[in-house]
Amino acid sequence: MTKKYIQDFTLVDKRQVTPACHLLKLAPARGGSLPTMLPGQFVQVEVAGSKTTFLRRPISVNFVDSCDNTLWLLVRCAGEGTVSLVNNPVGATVNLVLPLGNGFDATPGGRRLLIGGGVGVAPLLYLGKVLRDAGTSVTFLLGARSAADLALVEEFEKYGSVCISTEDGSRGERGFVTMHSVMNESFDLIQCCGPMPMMKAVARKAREMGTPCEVSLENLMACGIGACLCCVEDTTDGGNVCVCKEGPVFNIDRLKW
Amino acid sequence: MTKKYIQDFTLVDKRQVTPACHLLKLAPARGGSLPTMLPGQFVQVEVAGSKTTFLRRPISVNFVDSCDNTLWLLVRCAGEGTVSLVNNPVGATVNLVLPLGNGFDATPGGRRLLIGGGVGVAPLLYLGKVLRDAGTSVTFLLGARSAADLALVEEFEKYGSVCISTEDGSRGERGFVTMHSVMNESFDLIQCCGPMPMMKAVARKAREMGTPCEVSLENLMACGIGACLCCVEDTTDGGNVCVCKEGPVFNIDRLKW
Amino acid sequence: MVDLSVKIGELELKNPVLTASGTFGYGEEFSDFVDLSKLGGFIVKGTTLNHREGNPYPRMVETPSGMLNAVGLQNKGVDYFIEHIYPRIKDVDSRIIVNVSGAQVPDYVAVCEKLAPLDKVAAVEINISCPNVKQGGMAFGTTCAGAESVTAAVRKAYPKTMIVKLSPNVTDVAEIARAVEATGADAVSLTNTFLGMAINTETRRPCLSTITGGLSGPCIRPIAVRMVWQVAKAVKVPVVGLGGIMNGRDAVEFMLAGATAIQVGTANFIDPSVTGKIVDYIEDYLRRHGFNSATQLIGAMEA
Amino acid sequence: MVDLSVKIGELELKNPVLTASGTFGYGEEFSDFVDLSKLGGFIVKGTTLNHREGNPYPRMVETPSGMLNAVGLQNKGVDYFIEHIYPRIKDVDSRIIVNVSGAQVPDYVAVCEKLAPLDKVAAVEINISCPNVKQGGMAFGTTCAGAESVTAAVRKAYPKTMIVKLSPNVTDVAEIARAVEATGADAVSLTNTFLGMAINTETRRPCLSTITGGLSGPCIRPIAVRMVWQVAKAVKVPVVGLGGIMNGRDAVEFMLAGATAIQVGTANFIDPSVTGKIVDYIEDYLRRHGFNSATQLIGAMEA
Repeated sequence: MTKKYIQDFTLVDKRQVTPACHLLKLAPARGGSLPTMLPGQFVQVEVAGSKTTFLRRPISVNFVDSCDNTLWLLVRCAGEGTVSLVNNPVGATVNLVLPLGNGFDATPGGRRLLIGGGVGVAPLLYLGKVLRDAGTSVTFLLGARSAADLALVEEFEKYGSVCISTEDGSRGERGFVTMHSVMNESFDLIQCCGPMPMMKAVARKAREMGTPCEVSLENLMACGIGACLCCVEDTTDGGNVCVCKEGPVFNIDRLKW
Repeated sequence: MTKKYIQDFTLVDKRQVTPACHLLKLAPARGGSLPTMLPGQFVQVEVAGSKTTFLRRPISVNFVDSCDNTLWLLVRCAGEGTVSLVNNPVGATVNLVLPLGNGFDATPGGRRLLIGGGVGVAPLLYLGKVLRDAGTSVTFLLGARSAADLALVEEFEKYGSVCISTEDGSRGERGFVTMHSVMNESFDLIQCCGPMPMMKAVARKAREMGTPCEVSLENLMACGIGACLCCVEDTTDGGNVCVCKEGPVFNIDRLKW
Repeated sequence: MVDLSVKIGELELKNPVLTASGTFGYGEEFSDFVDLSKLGGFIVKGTTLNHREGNPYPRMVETPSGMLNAVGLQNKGVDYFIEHIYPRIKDVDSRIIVNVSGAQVPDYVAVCEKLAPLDKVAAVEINISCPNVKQGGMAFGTTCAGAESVTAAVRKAYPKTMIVKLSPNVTDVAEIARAVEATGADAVSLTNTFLGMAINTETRRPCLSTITGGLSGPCIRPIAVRMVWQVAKAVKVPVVGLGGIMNGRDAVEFMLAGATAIQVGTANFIDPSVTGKIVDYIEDYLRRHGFNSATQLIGAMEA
Repeated sequence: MVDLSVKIGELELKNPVLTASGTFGYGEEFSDFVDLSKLGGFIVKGTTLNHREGNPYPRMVETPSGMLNAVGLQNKGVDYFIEHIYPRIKDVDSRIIVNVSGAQVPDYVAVCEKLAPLDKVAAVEINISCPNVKQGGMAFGTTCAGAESVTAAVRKAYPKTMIVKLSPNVTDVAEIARAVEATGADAVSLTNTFLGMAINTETRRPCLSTITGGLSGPCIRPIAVRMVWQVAKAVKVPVVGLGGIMNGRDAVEFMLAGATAIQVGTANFIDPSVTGKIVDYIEDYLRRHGFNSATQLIGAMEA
């Protein structure tokens, strides 16, 4: 298990990448190198400037840029907490608890299909990078409502071949990711993050194809470190387990859907 | 009674004037002229960006600049609410309820001594301006711990003669305002705003000298418009009255101190 | 076209939005900020038989997402209200409800008898839950016997709509609600404030002159919503919900929990124009969700 | 040199800072953030006779300055604790207190009998106030008779320090406190969470799978401080105060109100290192205010 830290970061760069999503780049406020983080892990972000936000907000690790020592977070404005977070000016201090959770299977080898939907594409960028660096062939399948909602496509292209599905057909193939032609190819492992209905559809498809599949859950959580037992998922083997600790990534064989 | 408004303002200028105080200049967010405000009235400022601040913060009208259509607020960082308020960047929107309270006696004529201590000097600037414009001779007596804590002296000098007391003698006469030599001169009305001990000392002195005296109270308040009955002062004539509505300015004859 | 009107016993309200006693003065204080005729009604502050000076200053302290108050029913008494205040407010095109408090049962009765003849006072809200007075107040509201004694006596003396305001500082609020329903209340309103306190750790002194006070604001809303839900299941009379309603969403939450009408309290201190916005929100909410009447929201939570 | 130590009955704590059950796991989850040996002690999560799966998801919703939870005492049972968890944590240089829950009195007794032989379990905290279980839990904590039945039975079976954790969902918490003191409690801790609920107004469904849950966080601190103050005046045994303590100032506030020790709960979710900071704050506070012992703070509010 990776060591956890509570640490101040400085917001060094901020960019809106889709109508709903902002990319935040954070560097350790007191310098020093970033903690070791695994693809699929997440951080708990403190939201200082919002009257109505009490708890931290869990945000998955989008990318770890060892060149400029920054942690990337792709943040979707979902409520007052995340809005207040992306409204931080560059230079602001943001407190994080990190890294949290288990992460995706990043063992090299085989053909990988990484499927992301909406802001769910976030953790797949770092995963793809780590896999590609280890010589594993990576195919990304990115889904969104329309072309404008696709985040960081140019970044994904650096680490693998990119397939795209949009519901309105404005880019890539029209329809849901599960309807994309690449789903007919064979893969050794599918790793997926996105809206629940999409992940369930992907899980169904993976079972049909007999392809192993991991999904990243985002159950509502308070602590993020396995103490409050609020974010539980009912598993086939362990009953209610903490998504923040035994997850957020689960092999679909452990899930009851 | 002046008509009250709830209105968005834009922070157009911000300047730290003492180690503890910032001067904020606000203009109506949607343009238009400022509401009519009387010297000694106050505004209720909404604090948006602080987790721990629930209520508005009452801040007295420091100055109304009809030339550039700005309302000046002199804000002392006293807690998380006021700190969050002064941390607003220029351009930020600030919601105000205004103007509130009765204000000082601004009837022209006679010799006035306006005594302010610390951030309490704030309402005296606009009062002095209004009196001077009406041809009334104004003497300011400004008190502070030391020279560095004196706010806006150059502004006060525009509207009357300025006397200064500092506790450490670093500027003007050493000691408390009540020890200042100008207190030996005769005035028709003393108008005072500052820390409670100072106002009580001034009131005592005024009674000795038989000079009429008004003080501006800052009892803790919630609504600012006479609804919650939290900010009451026990008066000789009316029992518990709302400082936010019948005050904040009281003739010392009405007070039980 | 959606119908916002609701009924509290015999009393028809143009919409479910009322103002909570002690947070809206006599309405006049808010006329610069909100069109009073837009409100379902307003509940004027706690009125007693005789003039009361209330508690000494300090009476208020800010708390996380709320505030403690210890005003102690400061008011000039019912006769002053009838002679000086009622004439000023009686022509407002909205419902006027008077909140009534007393130290003993006969006080409540006497005040209600004096109010009964006033045409434009549509109802009384009997406060058996004020945490800030030594005698009476909450004492009546924390036992069934106490609640019944006040309710039964006022019922005999007051013919119009009687709402009884319940205290949240009890083990079983549904039991108290059933008791006042059985003794003649036309409706119950809840919750009043929660008994709380705060200490200034630097001076080591209590923040309030009375040590304890009443906690209000969004901080206690989850408890108030739960109590409204429990009471709405326990009684047949309408429930008026309040406790930390800051906006239209919160108002709808109380109605879904079972409230027929709602009261806006502490929020008036932060946005004096909020009540009008809440009326607009409810109308818009009904449209968005395909309802044609506010009454369809009452208890519409799908458990 | 200030002395931070306090005593809960026979139990000496190196300082007054404990962690609240269900918010600090078994301590291990926090070892990356705080030196456990710095704490007065930690209270491990609610332990029952048998394994419990707890309530279905969703179990949590954020509220103004707080949160509602409906975990429902998920735990692997006392035997699993003794075999697998106790060996891992027993050598921590701090006090281990086990929170015990049950559906019936014999459950509490059986769990405490199994815990009694464990050298490093310094005390039990008897939870008669869990709002999130159907049987037992809060049912015992809301009547004197219920509270007495559990306390008396456990007292016979458990020789070491017994703390009884009280429910705030009552009319008169002091009365319950006196009842458990009279039946053998060495200390009382309060408050457990407040029964609350929240509704998603867009889906019109409750936010929690169980509809109601326990409200915690700074939102309820003023009520908890008031209850601690009332109980500290009513009983002679030590009072352990909790309810929305977010920082050192809040901890001091509870001690001034009468608490001998305090528990940090929900704050651990927001700053997992907060407990260490609170210990430092108390030490600094004592210095600043010229005290030489933490015991001087207990009930030191000057009314």
